[in-house]
Amino acid sequence: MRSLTYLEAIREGLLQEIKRDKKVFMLGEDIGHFGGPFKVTQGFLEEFGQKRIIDTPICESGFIGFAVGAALFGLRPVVEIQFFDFVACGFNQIVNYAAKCKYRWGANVPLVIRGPMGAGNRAGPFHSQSEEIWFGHTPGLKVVMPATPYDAKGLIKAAIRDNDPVIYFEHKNLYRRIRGEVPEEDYIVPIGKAKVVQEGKDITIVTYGAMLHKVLEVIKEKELADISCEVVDLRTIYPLDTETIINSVKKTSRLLTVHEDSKTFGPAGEITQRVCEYAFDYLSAPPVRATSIDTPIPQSPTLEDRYLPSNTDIKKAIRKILDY
Amino acid sequence: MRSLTYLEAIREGLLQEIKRDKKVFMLGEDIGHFGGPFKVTQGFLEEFGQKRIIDTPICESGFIGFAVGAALFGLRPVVEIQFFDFVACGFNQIVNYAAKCKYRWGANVPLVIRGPMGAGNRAGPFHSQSEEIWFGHTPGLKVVMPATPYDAKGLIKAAIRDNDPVIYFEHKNLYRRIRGEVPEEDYIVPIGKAKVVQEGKDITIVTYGAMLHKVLEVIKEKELADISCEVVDLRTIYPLDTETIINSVKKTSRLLTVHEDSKTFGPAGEITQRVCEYAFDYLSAPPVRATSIDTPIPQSPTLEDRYLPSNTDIKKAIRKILDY
Amino acid sequence: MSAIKSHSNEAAKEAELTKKQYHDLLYYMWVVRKAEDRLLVLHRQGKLIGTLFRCLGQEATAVGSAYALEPQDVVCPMIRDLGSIIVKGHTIKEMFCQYFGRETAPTKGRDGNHHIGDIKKGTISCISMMGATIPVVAGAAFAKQHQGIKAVGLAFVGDGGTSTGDFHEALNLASVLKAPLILITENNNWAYSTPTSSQMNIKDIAIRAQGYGIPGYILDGNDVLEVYHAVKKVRKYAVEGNGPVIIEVKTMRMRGHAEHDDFKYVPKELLEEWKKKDPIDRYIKYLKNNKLITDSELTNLEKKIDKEVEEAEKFAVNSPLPRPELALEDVYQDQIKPDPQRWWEI
Amino acid sequence: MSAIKSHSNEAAKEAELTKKQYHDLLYYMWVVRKAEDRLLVLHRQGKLIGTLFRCLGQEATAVGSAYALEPQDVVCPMIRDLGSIIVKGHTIKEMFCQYFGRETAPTKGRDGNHHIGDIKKGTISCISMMGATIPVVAGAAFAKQHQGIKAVGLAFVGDGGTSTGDFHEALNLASVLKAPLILITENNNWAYSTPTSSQMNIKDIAIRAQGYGIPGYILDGNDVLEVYHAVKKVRKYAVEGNGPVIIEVKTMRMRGHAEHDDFKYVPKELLEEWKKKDPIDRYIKYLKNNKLITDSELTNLEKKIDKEVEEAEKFAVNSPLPRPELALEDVYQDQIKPDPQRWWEI
Ligand SMILES: Cc1ncc(C[n+]2csc(CCOP(=O)(O)OP(=O)(O)O)c2C)c(N)n1
Ligand SMILES: Cc1ncc(C[n+]2csc(CCOP(=O)(O)OP(=O)(O)O)c2C)c(N)n1
Ligand SMILES: [Mg+2]
Ligand SMILES: [Mg+2]
Repeated sequence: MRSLTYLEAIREGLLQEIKRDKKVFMLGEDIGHFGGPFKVTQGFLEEFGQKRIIDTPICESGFIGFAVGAALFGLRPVVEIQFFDFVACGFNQIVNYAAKCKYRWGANVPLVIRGPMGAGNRAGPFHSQSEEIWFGHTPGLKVVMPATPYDAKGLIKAAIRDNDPVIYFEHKNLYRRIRGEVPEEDYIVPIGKAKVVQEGKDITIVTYGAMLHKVLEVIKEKELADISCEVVDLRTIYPLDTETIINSVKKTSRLLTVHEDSKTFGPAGEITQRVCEYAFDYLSAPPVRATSIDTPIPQSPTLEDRYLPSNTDIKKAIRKILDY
Repeated sequence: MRSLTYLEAIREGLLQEIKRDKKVFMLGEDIGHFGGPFKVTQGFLEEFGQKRIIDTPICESGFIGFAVGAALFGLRPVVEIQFFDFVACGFNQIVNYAAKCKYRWGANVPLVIRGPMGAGNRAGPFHSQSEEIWFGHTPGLKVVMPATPYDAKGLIKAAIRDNDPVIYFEHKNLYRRIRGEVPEEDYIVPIGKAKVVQEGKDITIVTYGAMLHKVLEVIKEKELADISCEVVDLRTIYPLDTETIINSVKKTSRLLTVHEDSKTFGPAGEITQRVCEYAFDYLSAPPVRATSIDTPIPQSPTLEDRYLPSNTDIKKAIRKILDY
Repeated sequence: MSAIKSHSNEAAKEAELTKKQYHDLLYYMWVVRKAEDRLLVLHRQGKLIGTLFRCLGQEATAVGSAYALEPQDVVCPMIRDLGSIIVKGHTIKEMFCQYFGRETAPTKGRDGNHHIGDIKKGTISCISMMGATIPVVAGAAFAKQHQGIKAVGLAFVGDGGTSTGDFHEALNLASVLKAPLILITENNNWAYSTPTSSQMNIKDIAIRAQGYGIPGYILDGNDVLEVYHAVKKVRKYAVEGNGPVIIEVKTMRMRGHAEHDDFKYVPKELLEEWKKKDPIDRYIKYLKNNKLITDSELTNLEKKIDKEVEEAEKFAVNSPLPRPELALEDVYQDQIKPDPQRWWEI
Repeated sequence: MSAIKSHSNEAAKEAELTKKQYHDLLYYMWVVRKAEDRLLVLHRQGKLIGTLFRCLGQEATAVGSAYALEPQDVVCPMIRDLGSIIVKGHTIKEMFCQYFGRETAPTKGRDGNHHIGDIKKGTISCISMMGATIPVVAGAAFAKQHQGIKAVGLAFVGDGGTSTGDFHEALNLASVLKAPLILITENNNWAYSTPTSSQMNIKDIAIRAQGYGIPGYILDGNDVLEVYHAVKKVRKYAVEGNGPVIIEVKTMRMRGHAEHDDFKYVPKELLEEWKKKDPIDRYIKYLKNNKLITDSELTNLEKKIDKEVEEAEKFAVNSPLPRPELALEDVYQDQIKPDPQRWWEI
């Protein structure tokens, strides 16, 4: 099968959806002629015209609100946040307007908010953040974060067809680094379904986004050759696929959550909590986590590397759980 | 000793600090002559004048940013958010400006952002929210939420004297409902210290804010007379007082977290995660939670009551843990 | 067309209305007034859920503007604009159910007061955050046009709400994208307890139109015909792809911010002065003077309204409070497998 | 004083500067230019951390405005305003350390490029979010005045940044509170790839001053003396409690948004036209014509700058990368008991 980069897969998903449904349109800063800083939308304006690919002024709150209005009245907007860090400037529109329409007055908001997030590119505190908790903890939103080209395409298509507001996180560090097989045809990856990426029997490692690749790399290291790891890629942050996680932990009896987001009140707590609620008696070691540290995201390589969970960190965690 | 309401205790703390330190000033909407919708600042303008008590236009981002600037250059601003729900409109200034100054360029931001939060008043989706996760998960901020008049006064004073940005949540449902002994003298309650409000040996119940009172009420019910509950009031959400929680769980071997915030990715996960990390071997039942549900906050009584964790919910949880 | 224009009373004579139209305008203003008068009593009796927001003295703006629209147009009210959505087909009955927090209310008791909307009626629910609905309405109007429907969006904002970032972002964005937005800024002298002079350093909000390269108008917000005709006119402008328009209405909030607010901070004389400009009294006088309504028509109209209000109350009172399980439903359109909420029920 | 005034070149002759002052202005513009020229080479060699932001062609605005301030004043640069903080006492050496991500950099490698500030110098670090620093600078200036210090705050914003809610909220708030804010809006024709015509529907940003009841000026942003004298003048106005001022400078971004951007979307002719208005070339010509600098003074100045740049690079290159443990420090001023970060280390 064809192999595409993560970025190409997102592009293809977007392109197919814009072609398929004339209600779909995109808006954001510099997405037109310029194609966005990462060139995700390059050529879109030329192909679909100014009515479908709209460059906006710098006003996250304004254009997110604008997209909500358009979603309420028959369109399916896909908003690009140039870097997801800037979404903080449009926060109210998402958490108070988009998220609550359906519940309050029955109006559904088929809106996708997408853009690059994540660290690893030496891009500093304002171009690297993980924001899944802000949105994952806001009822009314769905939150997805693909780790592979296949899922990236399938999830952007699912997000656009979904009738609720979906936050679609693209990990910028994967854009050109990760390649994988992607069918040309139309397919979706359902929102709310995690995936067992690798089967194993000794420990369940729950992760997602860029960390999936780090985990897959680490568990191949010689030092861990004696350990059989099962790796679960969440793919969707909310709604969380409890079933897949629990089934895996019931099998392995051990849980490590690895995430790039910072530690305290980060995603791991919820995974651990659910495992305690549904599978406590299966646990033979404490469910633990390897995460980034509780600081803003520093830019310089030595610092950013210390910020992120390292290969060694993950290895030590696995080993300590197994030795428990 | 004198007994004050929760609201009076906050007032007294504010008053004493404004008098004590002429760098302290307040700003927000309608805090002057009007004294705010709950009258927390009534009479302040008359006593301290327009230079210290400043009414602003409706611009949360603007006046929070303004306060950050003032904090950087020698003042100690106390910002009132009329209802904490509206802080979403000034979110970026808090999470990206205030929270990151110290780390990035060494400038400390002695800023307090305070106001009413929380449900129970039939005030609907936009005047009832719990937002501690957004801020507790943002490194660089401190987050406190007093449950008693004593702590309310001690923590507002600690927050104002603190040299970092502090989010100070006042539970509006406690303002006039809860009374307690409050010394007139100057004292502080240190940020970062939880409190064992009631000692017990069978189960640790970790909670904070309005839920503390619900928990204290529930455990007095006859049906639970046979159970000895230890109740921990977090008081500070970040930094979390792991030690107090862990010591308690080591004693009781059981954990229930009760919070008003919604469930998924809510505060309970972090408590459970830490208990797993530090005291897994002491647990004789799964660490679980009783929380609000994953929805916006409905207004009508029957719905809001269903939204919040009920007395019955808490009782059932305690019983099931004990029967485990 | 980008200078500020003071729209004079001449406009009222621009086009004659039919008698039914004249009467409609009165009906809408009056039904809102009378419904709220009754709700005030109920509020004092402690029977309502949440506080009560009144339009008292400002009914002409919401009613006159919405009445100038076409069915395909979109409206989102702010605090004082209940009249606008009543014109668009919402009912007093719905409002009573909202204030009584009943399952029969448009929000099923999940939200309160005038926080309602209905896509089919072309109404958008506001949220409490000031300014937030302006970009939403711009986007809604844009969507209509995008689908080939000649429609505009009518949004409202208070003098206080004009200080928000969303006001600015929405107007600039709508201007650049030529979204057909009509924004009525209601300068009613107060934002909660804050006088307009502490809200902004300008006398006329409409001057801000110049900063967006769009037309700005100033109107007497208590004159329903002036508002009607002005909106009729700017609607034509906006719908033809010329982009947004700001209309500032001068009016006065005649009670507190909401009914828990005793508005002691408002000078008595100001209230007395504006009482004389009451939009309903004035309009009835106008109709009578111009022989557009007879005494018996007036009596009949009042009776009809009283009956409607009475029935609305009865319906709401007799409606059930929401079943608790409704708290858990409708968070999403595409149902997702709901989590068991309680561990002890697993 | 609230109409828009086009500040003419006459101003430049208002007050004579000392020779040292004339030379200072050149020095600051030139050292920024030459430092960035060198950084560009290093960036192409892949030696820098993060992308490179240039002020090319816009040096006059930042330098002229900051040079007009007093030591107690506060400044916060945006993307093109490195010159302003160099005037306030930051150094090229610091900038090289920032771009090399070294521990010796003002942010210790935690942040990059011109994201630096120093309370003692009266400089505020900007953040990436456009517009966000405007209220912060207003508050900083307010704090100074509150403490009895006669100071102003100088903030910058791009044409793109004027579309943000913070621009509006800050100006309105500063106007109401009479905060001594000088806001320079740099209309350099582009916001990343977006031309000003797609950013706003007006020609002159300064017209927005009217919406806040404050003075607005339009200047030639490439004329360092014009900027200097104008800021000197409005500083007097602001510091005396009259509130904020907007200055719009017309200028041109002469490269891409940052160095990863090939700015193909910018018409060649526009670049050529503006090349002729290069602020440094123009100013040198002016100094020479007016016999304010000799050839040898010029050569010496250039040598001095070249040496400074060379030494800055050397210092940065020889500085260590940050020790990893620095990632964990300084999140708070009042140290809180740090959590052990890793469970496996407990
Ligand atoms: C973003 C935001 N901040 C604060 C509030 C609290 N608040 C509710 S109404 C109000 C005053 C509104 O005044 P105005 O916009 O003039 O409308 P009016 O009530 O006069 O019609 C305030 C401050 C809010 N609703 N939203
Ligand atoms: C709130 C926000 N949204 C988006 C961006 C991404 N961004 C960075 S610079 C830029 C363009 C800035 O243009 P302008 O304000 O004109 O400044 P200039 O680069 O021309 O000096 C954009 C869109 C940002 N930094 N902040
Ligand atoms: Mg008002
Ligand atoms: Mg620009």
